[in-house]
Amino acid sequence: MKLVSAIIKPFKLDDVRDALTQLGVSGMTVTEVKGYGRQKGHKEIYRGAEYVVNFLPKLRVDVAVAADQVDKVVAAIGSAAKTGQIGDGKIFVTGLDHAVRIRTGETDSDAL
Amino acid sequence: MKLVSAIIKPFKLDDVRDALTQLGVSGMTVTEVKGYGRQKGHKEIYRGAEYVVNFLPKLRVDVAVAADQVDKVVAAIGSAAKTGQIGDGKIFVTGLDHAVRIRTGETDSDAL
Amino acid sequence: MKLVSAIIKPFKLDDVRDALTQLGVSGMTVTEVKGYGRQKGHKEIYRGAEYVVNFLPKLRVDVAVAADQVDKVVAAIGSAAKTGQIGDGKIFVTGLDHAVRIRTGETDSDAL
Amino acid sequence: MTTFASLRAIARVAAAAIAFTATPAFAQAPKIDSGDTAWMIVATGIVLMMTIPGLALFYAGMVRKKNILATMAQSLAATALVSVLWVIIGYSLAFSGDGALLGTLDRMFLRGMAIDSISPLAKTIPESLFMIFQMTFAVITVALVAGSVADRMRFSAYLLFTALWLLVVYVPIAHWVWGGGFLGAMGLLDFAGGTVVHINAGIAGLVAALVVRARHGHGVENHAPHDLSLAVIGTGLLWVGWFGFNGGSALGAGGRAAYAIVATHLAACMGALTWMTLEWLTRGKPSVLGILSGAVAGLGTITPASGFVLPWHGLIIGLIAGTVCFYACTAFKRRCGYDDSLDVFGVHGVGGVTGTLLCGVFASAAVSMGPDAPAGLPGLLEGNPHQLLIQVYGIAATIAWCGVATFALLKIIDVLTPLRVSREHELAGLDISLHGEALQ
Amino acid sequence: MTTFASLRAIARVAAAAIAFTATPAFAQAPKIDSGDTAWMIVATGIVLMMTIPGLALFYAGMVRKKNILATMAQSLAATALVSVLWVIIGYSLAFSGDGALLGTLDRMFLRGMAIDSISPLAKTIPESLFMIFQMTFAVITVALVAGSVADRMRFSAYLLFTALWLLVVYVPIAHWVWGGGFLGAMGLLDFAGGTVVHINAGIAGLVAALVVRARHGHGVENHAPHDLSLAVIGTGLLWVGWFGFNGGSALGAGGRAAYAIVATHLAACMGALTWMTLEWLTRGKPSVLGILSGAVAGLGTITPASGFVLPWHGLIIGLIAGTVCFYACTAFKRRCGYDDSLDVFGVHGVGGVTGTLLCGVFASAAVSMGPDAPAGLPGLLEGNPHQLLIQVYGIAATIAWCGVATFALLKIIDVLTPLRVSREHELAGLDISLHGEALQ
Amino acid sequence: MTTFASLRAIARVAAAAIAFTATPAFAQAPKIDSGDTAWMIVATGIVLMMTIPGLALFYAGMVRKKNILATMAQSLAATALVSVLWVIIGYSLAFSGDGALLGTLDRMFLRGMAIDSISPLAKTIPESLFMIFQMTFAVITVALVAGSVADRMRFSAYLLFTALWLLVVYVPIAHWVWGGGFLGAMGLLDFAGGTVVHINAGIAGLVAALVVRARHGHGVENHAPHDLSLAVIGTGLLWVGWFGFNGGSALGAGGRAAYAIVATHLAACMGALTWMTLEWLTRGKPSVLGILSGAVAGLGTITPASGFVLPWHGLIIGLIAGTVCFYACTAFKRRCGYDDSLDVFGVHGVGGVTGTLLCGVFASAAVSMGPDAPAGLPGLLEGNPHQLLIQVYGIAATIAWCGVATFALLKIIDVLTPLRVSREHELAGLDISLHGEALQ
Ligand SMILES: Nc1ncnc2c1ncn2[C@@H]1O[C@H](COP(=O)(O)OP(=O)(O)O)[C@@H](O)[C@H]1O
Ligand SMILES: Nc1ncnc2c1ncn2[C@@H]1O[C@H](COP(=O)(O)OP(=O)(O)O)[C@@H](O)[C@H]1O
Ligand SMILES: Nc1ncnc2c1ncn2[C@@H]1O[C@H](COP(=O)(O)OP(=O)(O)O)[C@@H](O)[C@H]1O
Repeated sequence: MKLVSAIIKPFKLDDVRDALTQLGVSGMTVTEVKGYGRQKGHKEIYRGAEYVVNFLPKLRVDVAVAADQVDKVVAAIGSAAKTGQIGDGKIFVTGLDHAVRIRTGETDSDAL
Repeated sequence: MKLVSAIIKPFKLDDVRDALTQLGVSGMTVTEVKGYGRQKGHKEIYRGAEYVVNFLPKLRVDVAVAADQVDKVVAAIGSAAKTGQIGDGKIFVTGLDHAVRIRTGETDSDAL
Repeated sequence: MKLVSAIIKPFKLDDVRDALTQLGVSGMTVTEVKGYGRQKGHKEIYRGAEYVVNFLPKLRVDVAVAADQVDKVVAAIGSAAKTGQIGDGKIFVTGLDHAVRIRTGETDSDAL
Repeated sequence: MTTFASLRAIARVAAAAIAFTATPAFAQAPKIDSGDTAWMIVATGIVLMMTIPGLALFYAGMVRKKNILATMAQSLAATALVSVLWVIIGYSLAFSGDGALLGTLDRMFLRGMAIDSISPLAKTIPESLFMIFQMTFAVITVALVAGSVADRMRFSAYLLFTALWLLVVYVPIAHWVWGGGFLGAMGLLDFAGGTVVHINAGIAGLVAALVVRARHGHGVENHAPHDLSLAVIGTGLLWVGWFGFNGGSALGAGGRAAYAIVATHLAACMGALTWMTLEWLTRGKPSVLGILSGAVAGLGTITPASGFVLPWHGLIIGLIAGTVCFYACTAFKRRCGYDDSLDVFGVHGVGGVTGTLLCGVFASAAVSMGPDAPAGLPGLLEGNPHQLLIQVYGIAATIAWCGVATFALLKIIDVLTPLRVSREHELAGLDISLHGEALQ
Repeated sequence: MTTFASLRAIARVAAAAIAFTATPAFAQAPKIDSGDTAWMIVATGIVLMMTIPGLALFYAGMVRKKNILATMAQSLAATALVSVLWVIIGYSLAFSGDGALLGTLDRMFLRGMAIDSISPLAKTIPESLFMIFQMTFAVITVALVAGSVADRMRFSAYLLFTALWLLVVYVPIAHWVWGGGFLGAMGLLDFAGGTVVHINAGIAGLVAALVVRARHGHGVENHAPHDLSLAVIGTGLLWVGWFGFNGGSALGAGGRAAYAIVATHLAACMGALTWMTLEWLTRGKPSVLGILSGAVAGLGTITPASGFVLPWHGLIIGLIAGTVCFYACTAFKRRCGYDDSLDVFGVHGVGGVTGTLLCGVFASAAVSMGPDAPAGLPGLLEGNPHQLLIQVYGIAATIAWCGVATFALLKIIDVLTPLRVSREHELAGLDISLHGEALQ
Repeated sequence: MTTFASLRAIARVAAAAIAFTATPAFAQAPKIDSGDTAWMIVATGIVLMMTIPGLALFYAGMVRKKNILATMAQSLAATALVSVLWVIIGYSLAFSGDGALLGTLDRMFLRGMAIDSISPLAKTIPESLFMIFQMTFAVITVALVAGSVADRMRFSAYLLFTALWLLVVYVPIAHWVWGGGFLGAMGLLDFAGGTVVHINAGIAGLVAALVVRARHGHGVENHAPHDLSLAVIGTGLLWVGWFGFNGGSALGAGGRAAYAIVATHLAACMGALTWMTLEWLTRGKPSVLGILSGAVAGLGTITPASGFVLPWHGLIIGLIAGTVCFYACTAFKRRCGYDDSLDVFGVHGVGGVTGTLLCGVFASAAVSMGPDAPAGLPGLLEGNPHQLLIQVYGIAATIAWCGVATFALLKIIDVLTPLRVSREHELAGLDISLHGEALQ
């Protein structure tokens, strides 16, 4: 199994969720994060002080999937979250040794 | 070492923490997240508009543990977080290559 | 590639970011978390009730880096986040199978 | 629908009432009274407080996090813009001269309003005070409309709409009812704004919601409020401010103001309890939002009647208000499917109509008896069915003009500048996209 | 404990004071004064503001995120329910007729309260205004109680308790002290509610906290407030509203109202400074919560004395209030171990007792001198130890009846419907489990 | 710069105005009027509301999350501390006796202020009311200063500064202008505090910002507000409270209070619209913070003129205020580089100077005509250039004393206890490090 973690623009969440449910991915976990990257926030002038907002609001979407599904999932997220503008975010894939559904105790792919 | 990440119902945090301290696990990191899954939120009627709340508040509990402790930890979280009702959450286990305690620079199991 | 996740004291964020940009690390993702550990919060007396605040505000900084950069990055974060007092936090390193830049579809090290 | 002709008769019958609504003291010689002035200054202040921060909080507390500041910006900007236009020309057109349809330009820029001037419409306070008291009514009426198109209207289009709507819709109707125009002359009973304020805002809100169309994700996505505690603060301030709104409409500090305030408070309480109960029964849980909505429904509905009915009538009117508005905002609205985001129509439009009618039913001569209405102004229950007819006519006239004019204005503005933000901006939130700010 | 008999004497001695407390103008002929009316209308409005949104914010700002809306719902519902019951029967039982223990039913549904009626208890304002002014006192007293059982009481049980407690506890005691009952007749000095409001709410709160028992995790888990800024807003509005509470109890706009307001403000200030200092010394840091608690302690404590003492006495009373209440809410409460969540007893109960006693100590004849009390009403320092005895008796009577009746009511309600939510609901939070809403 | 000598002449010319500013009713016999008293009680209450919770919210809404409670703590503590010092000695030094530079000690601890005492400075209300009304002015002026050093000043140093600054800076200047001192005697026109309140706070703020130095990360890190909605609530309450501030400065409920309120409201509206427009043009988007800043700029600027000019002058003064303060807070401040966190100088200092000058320009005799100024007090436009000279002198005197004394006080305090928190505490946030609390 793999854990797919995508950092996306907040307003793209609905599109990503729809794309994943299309694939029959039944669950995901979303975290509010702040992102620092190439995308430099708008130059702000607040109360006369000029600065760059460089931590921008993003959402992190974690999806645990069976190994054979990873490519489909990554592709789906990639296209759903894309605007083509800088700051669209990243998708990270890491190995997932083990998964458990707390309610039933089912493990691994049955747990997803 | 392994990193155990559990997605649990918020009001179960105290129970989970107690279970872990029982095992002598000295630390954990908790994140507020929103979960999407089989558990469909209550059908809401807000201002006459009907919709389903499908992102529900959950907590993500991250615990780094020595490899030999993983099973005990997973079992402990599993039983502490369990209500038997849908939406109890998941436990994910991933490999942890390396850990450092910033204060001392101690590494790996000494860092936990 | 590796994913470096550091749990740090909130007011150390600027220092850590500066240290990373020094190394030419162009991006990171930050999450507000609550940490439980050896550092026991101040003994609070709220409205006459005495208790220990044991979940303390921390920040989690996630940085995806090429394998060969890991040690530099870990060292940089370690020194930037250090106050020498208990509660400075941890640095966790996990394997990263795959990374994608959503905007361009570039993968792996090109995506960072 | 009664014809204008047939109403001539009624007008004569109700002659005694001419100009009454706004002048409790026709006979007495105009003289500034420090007590009345003290109360009216405060009433003016707390009615202003109803809009900023009251309404700003009430509305902002019902939207999502990303639109909170933009919602507040609408109330703030409306307050500033309407006030300025009011002194330039609004007050003059609404409250100087007694043309049937519109006032005069005599008071443009407050011309001729000396420090001791007294308006024939308020005989015991300075005219400048009467002018700013009425200003606060114009401000909140305009600000109320925005709730129906929350989360999607462009700020520039909103400002344009605000200015035009004030002058084309609010000012004339205020003159018709309170400024010496034909509805007042006809004997329409509207103490503090069932027609001028609530029906007006409610109808304009409905039209705007239909013209601007529904929010993205309406009825599918979760549009639940981010921080209802803001709406609780707002409702509290609206509630207290309403004492100035209805009690202040007595234009002095005496028994009638006290009566109006008691009736107002009781209607708010019964409205809240009623909505709470109905929601408890139908939804299983009484929401705070429901309690707030019920209170505001009661307050809006009692408004036109507050100074004409007996205090305890407030209990009945509040009960009816809570029931009618509850169904208007839930079952009815769901059936129709329009997206009146914050229920301006369901609460103020429906409540305004209900209250204006109930005023014609419950009006009690004893309350309005005075120099100008020696016999007082009775309603249906006291054997004056004509009154109900007049009320219906007043409601119809208001709905007709407000509906048509609001629609026309929005269509015109839409040609000049889009009414609605882009889908991307709507999703990203109005705070950041329109104002470059956001709650952290 | 003094016996009733022995008190007869005192009663005679203090005869001059009979009915005084509530009637600054017995002699003068009843006539509505526009200035007094203006002030009393506003006082009524700002005392209402003390509860909504004032108290709603003050309390909600001290609870955890998951209980914020439920806490506000209690203040809102109490306001609506108490107000309705007040006009139906509460006012009549409390303020019509002068039975020793209870009033009459003459004013049920405000029967016979004409637009120009004047109560013998307030000779210069409309009776309907006096009625609603007193209503706002009933509202906040009932709403105060909820703070001691915050985070765990069921909403339905709370509503039931609210209705019963108003009629069984508040109404009789209000009559005893202000409505012509035996405590007022005896000469008890309670200007704005040391016994009727604060001791009453404080004792009821303590009893409720004991009956409902402690919150899960009390004294172990972190129950720190989620957003204290709400409590700051609430305290600000309570503070300003208290000018209407104490100043309004002069029932007119004159020197006595001004005196009461100055004393009130000074007590609040000294209370805040004292609590801040003590916390700084004992805890190492002065918390905002401490400053707020001290201010409210000062305000509650000065309440009964505000219209009987000299303004600068407010400094002393505030100092004592801050000290006594600080220890009551910390060391003392910790020793006893009861879970009075928001310190209704520690602040209002202890403060009310303290203030009612200090009123008997500092009462200055010069302040209360008037047609009905030609000699004024002196306290201990002016050589009238009897007064202190009367104060003690009034406190005892209030505590006794409030304690017993509150306990009985809660036990009865608990049979009808559980007072407390399930452990699961308590952990999940009252907002979502009772009202189906939550702050996002 | 005009010399004192040359000003003697002017003083004579402007003799008619002596003591006028604060006494609209010199001739008439002192008698408490219930209407005037009602209004002044309320004015006092809403001016207090300007500070708590108004200013506390306005300021807290502009800081980062970690400093919200500490910012509120400053307003709360200043209110308590200043009020106590005011009754002990402040009022006496400012408003008793007519020494050129300072008053007397006659009223220490309110000595001799009976329940029916009337001050020669306010002939129709109780002196105790005049005393507390003036107290609320001292409170907010002191509280305003803190905004310039937000996010970095130590609480203990702040308290020390508050106490000393009140006595050394505020009290004398209040006496000079309103208490019978040399500026009032000279005929300076300052209705509600252009010099005493706004210039004073603004200059003190600037000096403090320079002495305490910039925040860590100033101009580099993102210091954007955490929750601007708090600032919206605060501004709404400030706005409404300002009716009491300026309208209350008429010391009675009549035409002049109404005039002052209208002018005040219009200036706020034009200030808001102007700032909004300029920001829209220069930054591309109109921020809510900008609308709020513009409104407050208009309110501060009209303050000295509000009771001397015609209502519609408020439009012009607001327009100028919005423009001048906008540039003062943006381009000018950026060029200078000082870190006046919440623009106390840019808004209040600059606005105060502008308004005090404009008062000399627009003053209209008709508004101030009265027993004490039969001819009224004309300004430049009505052919009295001398007035402008006097205004300049008053501004200069205020800036000079406030600047020097504030600098000296801060330097002295810094010796006793550091003015500024440690870098670590500043980064961690003042809430947790100074008060041991934080928003969750
Ligand atoms: N090396 C990294 N490690 C972790 N997160 C990163 C990294 N680089 C970028 N991110 C996340 O991806 C987001 C977008 O990256 P950015 O460079 O701004 O634009 P783009 O995705 O177009 O390259 C950032 O806001 C940050 O949250
Ligand atoms: N595939 C997944 N990847 C990541 N998180 C998941 C996944 N599936 C479920 N979750 C998380 O687990 C929570 C509970 O899952 P859900 O299907 O609702 O109930 P259950 O745990 O009983 O199966 C979800 O709210 C979500 O946070
Ligand atoms: N086993 C663990 N797994 C995950 N996070 C941990 C673990 N132990 C500690 N942490 C995180 O590290 C933070 C600091 O740890 P703590 O033991 O308090 O001090 P120190 O870092 O000096 O050892 C904790 O607040 C928690 O967020």
